[in-house]
Amino acid sequence: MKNLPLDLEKMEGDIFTSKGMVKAEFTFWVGLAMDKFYDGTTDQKFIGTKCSKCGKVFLPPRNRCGDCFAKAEEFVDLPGTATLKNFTITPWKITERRAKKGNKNALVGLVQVDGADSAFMTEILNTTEDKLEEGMKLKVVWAKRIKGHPQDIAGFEPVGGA
Amino acid sequence: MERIGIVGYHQVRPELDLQMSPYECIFTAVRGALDHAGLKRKDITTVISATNDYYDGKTISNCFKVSAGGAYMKDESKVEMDGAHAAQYAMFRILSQNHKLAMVYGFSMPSCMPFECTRILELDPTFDRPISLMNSYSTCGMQMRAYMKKYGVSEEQIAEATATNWKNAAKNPLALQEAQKADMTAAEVLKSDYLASPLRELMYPLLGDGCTALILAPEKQALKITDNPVWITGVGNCQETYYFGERDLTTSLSMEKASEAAYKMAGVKPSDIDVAELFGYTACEDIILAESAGLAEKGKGDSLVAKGCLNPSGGATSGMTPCATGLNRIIEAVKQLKGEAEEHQVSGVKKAIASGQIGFCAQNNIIYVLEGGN
Amino acid sequence: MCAKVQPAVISAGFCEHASKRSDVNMAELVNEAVEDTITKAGIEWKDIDCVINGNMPAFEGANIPELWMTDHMASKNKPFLRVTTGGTTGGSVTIAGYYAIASGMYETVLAIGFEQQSCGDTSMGLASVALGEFSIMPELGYEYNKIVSNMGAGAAIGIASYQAMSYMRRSRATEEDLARVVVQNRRNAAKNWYTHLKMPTVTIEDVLDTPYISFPLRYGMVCPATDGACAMLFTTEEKARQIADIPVYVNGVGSYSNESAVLAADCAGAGQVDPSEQLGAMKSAEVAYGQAGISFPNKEIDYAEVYAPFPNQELMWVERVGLFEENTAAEAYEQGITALNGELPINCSGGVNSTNAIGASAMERPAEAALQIMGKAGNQVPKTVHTALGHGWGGAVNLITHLVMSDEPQRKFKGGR
Amino acid sequence: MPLPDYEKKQYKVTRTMPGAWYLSNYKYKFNLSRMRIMLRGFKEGKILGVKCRGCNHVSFPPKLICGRCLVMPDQWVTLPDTGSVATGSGSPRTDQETGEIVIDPVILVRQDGADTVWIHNLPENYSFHDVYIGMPIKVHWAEELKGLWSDIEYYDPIEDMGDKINKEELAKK
Repeated sequence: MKNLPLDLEKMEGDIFTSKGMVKAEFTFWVGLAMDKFYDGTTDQKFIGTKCSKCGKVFLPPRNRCGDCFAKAEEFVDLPGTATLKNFTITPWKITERRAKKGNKNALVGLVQVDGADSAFMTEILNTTEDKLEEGMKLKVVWAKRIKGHPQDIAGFEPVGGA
Repeated sequence: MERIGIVGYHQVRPELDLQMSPYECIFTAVRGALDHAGLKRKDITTVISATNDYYDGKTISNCFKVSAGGAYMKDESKVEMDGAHAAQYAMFRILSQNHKLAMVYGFSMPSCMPFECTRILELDPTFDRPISLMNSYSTCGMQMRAYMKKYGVSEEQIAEATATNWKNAAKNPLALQEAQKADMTAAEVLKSDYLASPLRELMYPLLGDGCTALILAPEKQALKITDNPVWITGVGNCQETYYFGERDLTTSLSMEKASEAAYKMAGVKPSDIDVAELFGYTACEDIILAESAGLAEKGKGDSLVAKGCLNPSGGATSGMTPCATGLNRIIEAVKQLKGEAEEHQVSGVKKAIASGQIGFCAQNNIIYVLEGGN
Repeated sequence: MCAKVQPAVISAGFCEHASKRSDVNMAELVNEAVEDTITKAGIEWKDIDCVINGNMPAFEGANIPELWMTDHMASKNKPFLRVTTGGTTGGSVTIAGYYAIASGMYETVLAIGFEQQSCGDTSMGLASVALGEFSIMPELGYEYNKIVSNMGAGAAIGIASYQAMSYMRRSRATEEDLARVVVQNRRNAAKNWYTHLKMPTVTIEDVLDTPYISFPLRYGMVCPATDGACAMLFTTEEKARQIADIPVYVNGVGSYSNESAVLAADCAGAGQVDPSEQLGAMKSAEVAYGQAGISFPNKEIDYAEVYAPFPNQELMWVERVGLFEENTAAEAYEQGITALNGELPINCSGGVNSTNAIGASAMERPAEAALQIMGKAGNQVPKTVHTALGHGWGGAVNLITHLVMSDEPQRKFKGGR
Repeated sequence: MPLPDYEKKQYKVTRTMPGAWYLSNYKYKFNLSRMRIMLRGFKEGKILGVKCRGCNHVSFPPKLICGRCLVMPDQWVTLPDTGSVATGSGSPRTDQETGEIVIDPVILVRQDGADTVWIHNLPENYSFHDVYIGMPIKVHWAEELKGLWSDIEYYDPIEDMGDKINKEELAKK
């Protein structure tokens, strides 16, 4: 803690910069569809939802289809295999708290689970940068400690190992 | 649609660490715009601000800005998106004939906030946010990879466009000083570190503190105030889905729909457009947006940059001020139409477009068709 | 002055409000209200041209949250605006909906206000209004514990208690008068399907028995923190006639900002000396009535919904917006004029005092007013409502929204400027 | 006594995901040019307000921007050390020793000659029930003036001249 108060006469210029002091905390309800999804991840399987009109399958699930504005409340089980749609290699780790450049690269992939029409971002494990390729087949790697959290999905790795 | 005139504007030159308090900064821009148009505060009937609670670090960020924004006893509202969106709301108000002159300003101070962290707060809090893998860098990187792969565009081509942006910024007197790199080359861009491959550090814009104000007026008033107003003849706005995996990153659906609406409203064709001032985070995004707006064939957008008719001011590369960048683009387009753009003037500009965006990879785009002359 | 195109409300919908909607996430909560609105209106979601929404983002820790809610708001690939102005957010969104139609740019506009307060920390959210100011004060020699005690009374509840003191001094209203307002609201809320604090049997004594939260306001008098969402559908006069049985025309809007009360920017003196004076509200009301062609609001308005989280404010606002003579509101409440079957019913929905989902609250006021005109309100007044008022306030009691609605379109149409 | 319970609705409780907003990462910039002059005045025992040349509004503590005229006011005026209570509120706290709930008055002070108000306190243990709107008060300076906000420790209630006149008039009748 620096010495308070400030000596205005010794300050140069007119602008003084002070720091915020607090942190606000939030708890977000995930809703019934996502709750079911996390029930699934605790059992190490994927559960998505299916649009009642166009039949699109969403993973992570949501209860509405944006294209039809129809309910998507039918749950479907999905396999643990997936396709890599896009990827990037980044040393940056950005969280709610800070943006930090690490010294290790993370392989971040946009992964579409087989049978689903949506994709999500996750880490690609057990492979190297040069082996990544769009369209390659992946399979899920579950975390050691399962707790009904998105981090239950440790990441995806190439089918058949690196 | 009735034409809306842009009669005055002022941009506080962005700085990495601006020596002004937020209220002072807004005051400077608003006062400057009034002086530029030769108007008084009492002439303005409505004020629309574009600020963001998470950028300012306080709730109800417009609450204390009433005085500084000139909104005391005025019809005031806040659009929490880009400044360009606020301008659309001001247009609603003018066209409804309830209001005459409208002040629009966009403000933020990136030197006081962790901008990249506030973007994490935009994510779906039930899944994407706890993982925190989606951010400005990774999304821009994926967008660039998808675009390059689909159209066979090389990294050098993007780097060349990026270098042109930096060089253009050097000609722009209102660009961030640190962004004015007159001797930037593609090779230097390609030497910088990866943010998220293939996106490199020099491909991502610098953030600057600033505020931009714009005065809009209905046709009759605009002609009384100034001899050569610039007219907004068309506007289009569109928001596509958030779910990243369902979007085609090689193009911008929202820009396609928005520009279609704007061209229809203005009664112009994409080929009539002489200059485009588009707000893309990276040169690659600029190109994608320009292609989606119909200015170039898909995959050939980098020729626009080379020709100098896409972002002659440097675009967002010339200094990005969240909430004000869209307004800056409008002002640059206005300058081109008026022939006031000094060093970066493109000759013979009759019609221009300017755009603003929010969201990852331009999830929401807003585009204006601007025309000069009486 | 007159709008170019006459905007009309054809439908308004709500989701069920509660202190903790633990079964839905924010997007699903909003979706319930959107679904309710669209179904009631009997139109397709594709007919909506533009979506305008807002909430108070710092209360639930999500920046521009509608980005991920796009699909749930029936707004995929549509024009989209986000308008947020603190407590008045709902009202500002409603007004933006009005202008979007009045400008002639869009034909059907969906306006949405929402808040899921159980996700966040409301008191922290409110404190951050002036967090910057609080962080400089110790540097200038303001003792830290004084900031806590003085400014603790300076958040929304504090502003309300300053206002209450000032108002009670002016009008000689008593604490009992305040409690009476609370009782009327909570009992009304019990009859409305979606509200939060339903207390069909509450009495004045019950309210006066609770301890002070900040003098002269007691725990029993203040609004709850609610999860909820509200949506309204606007369209043009011609279209409204085709779609709705009784279209509700929005004839006047006003939203005039004053200097802030109690606190001001950069720790300077606050410009509103008397927070119960409310110049902004008076001007907003005057402009809105002028547009709607109303000269005697106390006679011509049949129903009013005012934004009053605290009972003293309800008494104050109804006077400031011209429904009652100055300092007579308390008497009117005592006589039952403002009750459900009274001459000028006020806040029959239960008001903000019973249900406060901040981003939605200021929208629920015009929404309820419109529903009363349509005859579809949850707690419908027995008399026929022709003209109704929806009001909202926010910020440091310096931002005001005001909407006048009627079952007839604007009488005086003076085209051109 | 608690209020009668309201009709609670029951909903299925789903999982929650944590989130946080680190306001500690934010900075806030202030322009202290006006505040500096006010505090210099405090050091000399003077109360300085700033007056806008356009609308003649005097603000104390000084503001940077006059919202009515949209200019930066720069004319300084010395204000008297008296003022009045514009409005007040009470913040309840629990007494450390007795455990009773005490209501401390918090007041909005309008310095005589100024058109703005600021939050301040009355002397310690001043009874809340004696505060009224329009109550005349006077600055209580600290023993040593340092050029800080704390130089004004609190406001002392002073004799209400209006009251006195009323009483004298009544006595005459």
